[in-house]
Amino acid sequence: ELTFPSLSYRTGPYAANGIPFADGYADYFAMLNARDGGIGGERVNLIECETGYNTEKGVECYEATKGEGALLYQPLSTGITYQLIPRVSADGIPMHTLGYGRTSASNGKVFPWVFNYPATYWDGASVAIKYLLDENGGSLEGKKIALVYHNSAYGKEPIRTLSELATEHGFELIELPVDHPGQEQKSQWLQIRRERPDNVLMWGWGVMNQVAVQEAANIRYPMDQFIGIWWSGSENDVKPAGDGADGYKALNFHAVGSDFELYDDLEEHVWSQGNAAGAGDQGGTVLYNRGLYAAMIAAEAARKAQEIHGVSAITPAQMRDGLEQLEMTEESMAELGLAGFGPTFSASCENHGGSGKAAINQWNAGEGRWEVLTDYIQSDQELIARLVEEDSMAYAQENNIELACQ
Amino acid sequence: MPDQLLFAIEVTLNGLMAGVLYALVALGFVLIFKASGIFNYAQGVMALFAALTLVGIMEGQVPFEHLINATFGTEIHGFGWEVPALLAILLTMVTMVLFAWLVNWLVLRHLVGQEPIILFMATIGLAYFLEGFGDMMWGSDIKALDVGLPQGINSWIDETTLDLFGYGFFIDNLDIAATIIAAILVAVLVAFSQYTKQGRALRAVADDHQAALSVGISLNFIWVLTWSIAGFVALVAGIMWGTKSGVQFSLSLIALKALPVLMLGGFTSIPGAIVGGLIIGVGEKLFEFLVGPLVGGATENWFAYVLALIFLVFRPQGLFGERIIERV
Amino acid sequence: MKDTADSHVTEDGRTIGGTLLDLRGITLRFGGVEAIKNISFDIRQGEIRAIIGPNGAGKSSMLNVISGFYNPQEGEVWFRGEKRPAMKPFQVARSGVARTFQNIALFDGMSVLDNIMTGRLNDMHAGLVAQMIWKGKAEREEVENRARVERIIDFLEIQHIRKTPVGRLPYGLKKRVELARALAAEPDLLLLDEPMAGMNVEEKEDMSRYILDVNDEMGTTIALIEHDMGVVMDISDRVVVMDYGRKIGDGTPDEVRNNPQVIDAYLGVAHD
Amino acid sequence: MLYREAGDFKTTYTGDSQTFPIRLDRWGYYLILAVAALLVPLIINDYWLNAVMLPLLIYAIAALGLNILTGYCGQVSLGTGGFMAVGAYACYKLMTAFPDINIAIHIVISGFITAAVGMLFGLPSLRIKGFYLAVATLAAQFFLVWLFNRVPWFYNYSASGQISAPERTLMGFRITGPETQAWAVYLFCLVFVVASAWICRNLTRGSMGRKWMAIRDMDIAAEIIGVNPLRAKLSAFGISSFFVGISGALFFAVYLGAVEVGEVFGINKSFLVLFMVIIGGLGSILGSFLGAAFMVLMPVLLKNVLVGGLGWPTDLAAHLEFMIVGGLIVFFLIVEPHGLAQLWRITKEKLRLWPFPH
Amino acid sequence: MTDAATTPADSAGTEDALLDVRNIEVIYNSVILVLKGVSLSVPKGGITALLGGNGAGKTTTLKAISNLLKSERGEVTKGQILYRGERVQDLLPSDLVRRGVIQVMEGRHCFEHLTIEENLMTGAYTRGDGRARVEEDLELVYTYFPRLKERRKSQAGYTSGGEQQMCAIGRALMSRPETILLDEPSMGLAPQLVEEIFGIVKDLNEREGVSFLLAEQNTNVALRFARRGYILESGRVVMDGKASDLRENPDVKEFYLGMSDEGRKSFRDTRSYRRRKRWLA
Ligand SMILES: Nc1ncnc2c1ncn2[C@@H]1O[C@H](COP(=O)(O)OP(=O)(O)OP(=O)(O)O)[C@@H](O)[C@H]1O
Ligand SMILES: Nc1ncnc2c1ncn2[C@@H]1O[C@H](COP(=O)(O)OP(=O)(O)OP(=O)(O)O)[C@@H](O)[C@H]1O
Ligand SMILES: [Mg+2]
Ligand SMILES: [Mg+2]
Repeated sequence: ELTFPSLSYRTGPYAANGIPFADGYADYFAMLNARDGGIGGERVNLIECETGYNTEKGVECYEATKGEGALLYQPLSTGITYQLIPRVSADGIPMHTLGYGRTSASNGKVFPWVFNYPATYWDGASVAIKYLLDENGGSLEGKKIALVYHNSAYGKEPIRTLSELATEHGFELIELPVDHPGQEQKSQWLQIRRERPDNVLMWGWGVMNQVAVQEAANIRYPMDQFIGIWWSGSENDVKPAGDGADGYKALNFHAVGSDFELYDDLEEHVWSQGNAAGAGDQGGTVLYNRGLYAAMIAAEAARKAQEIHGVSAITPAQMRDGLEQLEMTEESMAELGLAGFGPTFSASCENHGGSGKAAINQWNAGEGRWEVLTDYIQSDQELIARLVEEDSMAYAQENNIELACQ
Repeated sequence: MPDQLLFAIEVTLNGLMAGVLYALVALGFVLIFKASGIFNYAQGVMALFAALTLVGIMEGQVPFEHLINATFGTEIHGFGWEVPALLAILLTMVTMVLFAWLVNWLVLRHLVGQEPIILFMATIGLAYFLEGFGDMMWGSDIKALDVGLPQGINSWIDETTLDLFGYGFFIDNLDIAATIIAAILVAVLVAFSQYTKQGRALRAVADDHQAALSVGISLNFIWVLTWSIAGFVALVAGIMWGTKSGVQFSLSLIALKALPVLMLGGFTSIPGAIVGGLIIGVGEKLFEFLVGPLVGGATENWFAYVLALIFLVFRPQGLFGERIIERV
Repeated sequence: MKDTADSHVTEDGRTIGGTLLDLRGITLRFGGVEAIKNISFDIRQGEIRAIIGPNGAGKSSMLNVISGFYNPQEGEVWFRGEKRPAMKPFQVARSGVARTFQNIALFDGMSVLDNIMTGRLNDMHAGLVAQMIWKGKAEREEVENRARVERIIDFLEIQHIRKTPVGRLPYGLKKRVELARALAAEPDLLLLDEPMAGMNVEEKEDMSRYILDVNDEMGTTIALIEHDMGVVMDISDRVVVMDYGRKIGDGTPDEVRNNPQVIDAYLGVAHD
Repeated sequence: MLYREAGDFKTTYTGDSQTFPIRLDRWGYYLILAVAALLVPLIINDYWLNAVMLPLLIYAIAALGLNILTGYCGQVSLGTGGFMAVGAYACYKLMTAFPDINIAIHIVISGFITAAVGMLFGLPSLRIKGFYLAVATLAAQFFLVWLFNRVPWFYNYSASGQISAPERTLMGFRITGPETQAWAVYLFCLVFVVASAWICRNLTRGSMGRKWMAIRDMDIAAEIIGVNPLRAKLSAFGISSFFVGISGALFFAVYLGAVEVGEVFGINKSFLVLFMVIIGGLGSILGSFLGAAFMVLMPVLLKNVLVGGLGWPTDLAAHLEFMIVGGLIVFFLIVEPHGLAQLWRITKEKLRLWPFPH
Repeated sequence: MTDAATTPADSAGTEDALLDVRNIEVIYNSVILVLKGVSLSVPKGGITALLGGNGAGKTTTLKAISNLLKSERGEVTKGQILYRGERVQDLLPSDLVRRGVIQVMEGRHCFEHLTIEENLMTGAYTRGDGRARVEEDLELVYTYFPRLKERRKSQAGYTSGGEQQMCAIGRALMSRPETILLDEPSMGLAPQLVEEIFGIVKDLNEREGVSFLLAEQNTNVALRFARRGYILESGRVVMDGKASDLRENPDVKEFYLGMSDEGRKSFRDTRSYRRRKRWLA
């Protein structure tokens, strides 16, 4: 039996986002159990634990589940991630933070137990700028770019990268923090209206996204110049604004919609059996897909670990090896019925951050769905690597961490 | 006019409008505080609950859908009908009255004559309960709310000001609607509390439960009445904020925006809520505009409170609150 | 203190000294209401001074002025022969003035014992650290003061309710506890605002006894407001009469009782 | 007559004002202390430590602190979260600036720093009262959180603005950082809790406590009998913040290990601690513990029963948990408005009379 | 002390009793037993006095009748309270007021933040007989208490103790009650005013047939105006009878009227049985 805890939040201020992710995560494993009898013959035991996006409850969940042989944590909260980094390192249980958490944890030498592929926030920032460079004929010289961000550790993550990029490419970065929960953003958007930045980037979460999209629509900011990070790019974020949100863009590192073979399996083995997680109405939404994607990576890593170690009932340490040697290729994804679902990447002992690729999606309000606008764009690997090295080494020094991978 | 000044005016105007939205939430607090001396922590959750109910009814959701499906293995997904906004508002109102009645029957009735802090705590319990209950009843996903209120930039103002100053002002239609509704609401509520004997009874109850009982004021009646009105105000606030940001858990946090307003205007004054709202709205927007960039922004949350605090040091009962009687 | 030349001995053998408190031309206004209008009188060391007058005459306000709760717009307060500067109430209390209140002002959440102990706060000076660890001065002080308070409890015969929260007590006992609290401060000047309201004769007798004993045995000067003429006439040495903020009479009980103005405004009929 | 106090006479005033005047209480207390200090460390594991004991102990300190301010001195404060943050950040700065100094000392100093900040924010209490003050203290809450979030010096310029506790030992045992031993951490916190409770008890039974309670029950009368309101209130703010600061420091250094200020020390924390104090019983040391236990244990218990025991979906269970906790709060208030501690007191009174009804 | 049984209750009163309290027991906080079987009856159109020392349970009795105990966490655990022969224990206080029973609470419970006039007007809350009639009664109250008229625009919290007491009484009168439960009306009032208040009581009683139950410490006055009296001690009725009889009772004379055989004794001379000096030792 393979135990995967799911630290989900179906209540609290971010429940609307937590639910589809948790559903996707759970449904994928349920499907594996129903269709294949689990992974490599071992059934998957999914333990869901409600955190309510609350750090202390997250800790409680971690402590409650780690004794049950948990193989991998996916906390879906930057706050809880920070909590768990020292704990998982001490307990020797791997943690996967899919496109969130501590960016510099992608340095496997310092954080051997933490994985954050396929892309990090810094990748996101870099990809967004790259995309804008593309749009603007290769130069952002003299442009103004505003960053509207959640005034928390999460929201502040991209600032360092963006300011580096600003000096590099000669654009002006306007920082506009929004405090939790972010229901009132009048002054930020008035300022945007006045300064007329050429583009607005957003690192938001929860209600902040909806309000920002709405306010942007209200001031008639051109939506196609407004790009959100992947956590600001779900249906939840745009639907309340109705038609006003049409054209809004967001980053994403996986596919949207339900046009995949895997969905047939989900329908057949899970949904139609009445085993769908939650209310069962989230299939195909961005965050549901993200949950699926996270579960898929977990399952594939477990499979990899079984392969490497030749046992089916793997330990957390073996799971870690699987994660570290995981390789997502077009073929492997196609095999899973998820052709082209995510970027290709491979991990290594040093690199736990993946390829740093993300695509741009655009909201089509008329159709009520996200459309994929670009291929996966690769971030500026050189810059990111440098920043990661700096930050992670500082951490290593502060905490007397012996570097791995020597 | 110089650009900076025009923008400052625009910020001020928007601050005023934002203030009205805060005031709408604050009004609910004021009503209940006035009528019972209870600081109703649950007001924000009530707004959420009212908005959830409204959307639920409009979209024909089955209450406790998920619970029913989970326990009986059924597959219910809505009644499949849609209720027109006006009717839905009416039905929601009925729900809020029922809620008020239940609150009185199950909670307040048993706590007559207790200290304010105990009553405050009881409303916290209520908030907890309602938070879980609302989510369980209507689900915790985000729901778009559209009762037909206009939203977005008001083009007329934009164009007129553009002609006049060469700079178009941004005023949100929703804010204008909110202002009109708030004005009507305040006028009605002031008339009610000033010119009816119930209004006088409200204040009597807030002063001394026992004495109010002894002169024959029925606390049950007064409380059901005020909680119903507060429920209605919560519904209005819920509609406004829900239209803006979708209906979801975070809606309950708007209460935090109302507290400094309350403090500034005075806990017991209906006009105070409006004036306080305006001051807070303008103050925080202007501060963010003028000083925010120097200190790194995101000052709005704390500035409102600090502003209110400074006012209070000079007027401990808020601008319009009843004088705190200090005698021996 | 003034010289003792003008001290005298009363019939029952108490010594009345010089002026302890002198009020000169006190005027107190609340917005438009003039609660006290240019009143002067004095209280002498060791005497029992009554203040009487119809409701709303300004008696309680007068006590509030003495205890520093109100600052009069005009007039001076001379205490122990010195002009008293504007003071905060707690400073006045520390200068040796204690009082009781018309609308009982006990600390409802505390036991009777603790309430009375609050009267001794001004004589407890243990440092924070000592109090934290409950050693040394803190403990010593507590025991010492507790002993004094116990004597007052004995004296007022409230031993049986020592540990009762005061909120539960009937009105009359609350009054007694309040007196105990004021006595605990061992004041030079004790101000009593209607100490016998809401008591029956038996209880009033007790209360009068306590007041007389305090005055007699501790030499405490007492100023008291009371509506029961029997009590006032029996126990006070001198009486001030107020009406509508004005002083309409001042003198011994006998003088006051026969003052036609006083009869008119307050007594209704000549009191026996 | 299960519970007796008859025959338990005091012959000295010292005896009468001791912490547990009744023999039966005293024995019960020693028993609990013995279990907590001797038995629990032997059996405690990571789960019990991190999910139950640490939050319980640390919140109990915060609740003690807030109880001094709100329960004893009557000043309702909603700034607890902010003050805990001060404790946490002070501790972080001290730990990183003076790595060689004992962690226990850091924590105590954090308490003092918080006390100073608390007194500063307590100044308006001289004029502002009741719920106005409660809302006014939110200014402290929001301002402090903003400050720690905004000024990089506080988080040593780390990229994300998070602070994380470096590893520290006490007498050779690891107290902070990832690889700690459950029993050592537990005992470390227990010492703080017992010391805090003892100090609080001493303060509240002496003249300081009487001043606070006098201010609480009737501030004007208190002033007239000679209590300096400014000093009384400020001392309450200071001492209360001292304990709150200690709990914040422990919360950060020992319990969570890494903290993001807005999330961990947000307004919810302020409310949570206030709930503990009210539910437990205002003006009661025991109440602080009962309240903390209620608010920490109840959700864990409900979760285990509903999800673990009955197999409910986690979201329904979470919603139900909210409803039940809310319902219980209201229920307890109706049964006994003065909190669990008072409920316990009345139970004792009844036991004393038992089997007679009155 | 005289036992209740030895003074046979002249049961003539109970037949046309308006208010009948039968053997009630009251417990506070579900542990403190305060009333231990109190019975009394108030005849229609009569003035009945309830006497007793501190803590005897007078206030508790009145509150039990007007159903205000609940908010003090007290409850009537035994016995019955009948008004016009109907059980009224389970009614809400406001219903009782509608039936014409109103209580003036001990200790001047005015609404602090309301002005004196507003306070008086709340008294008319339950009335539905038109504004004009209410205004008339307001004027009447002002003629009873001219002092209130002077202060009618000031907040009750800022008026003197006696003014608040008048306000509380006036407020009760404003509801045009049929029965008034007066708890220590004379407390804190100037002697002249005490006479006046009892004058008003007598006047209302005689002219409008209002019945009174008054708890009083001022035994002297109370027994002068009342028709019947009950003496309560430690939660029990220890004596009852016609007011005139009670006035003659030697115990009542000694303990409640302060008369010794030689007539009224001075408060100065009561030291006889008091311990002294002990606390100075
Ligand atoms: N809320 C309460 N909780 C507990 N005990 C109470 C409460 N109220 C009154 N008591 C107790 O009930 C007894 C009777 O009190 P009550 O107030 O009825 O006396 P009373 O006759 O009105 O006295 P007084 O003349 O002083 O007003 C007292 O011993 C008092 O301690
Ligand atoms: N703080 C205040 N604000 C306004 N008016 C006040 C204030 N304090 C007292 N008054 C008024 O001043 C007058 C005198 O009040 P005070 O309390 O001194 O009367 P009193 O002589 O004690 O009467 P009583 O015998 O009724 O207690 C009253 O008319 C009262 O309404
Ligand atoms: Mg007075
Ligand atoms: Mg009484």
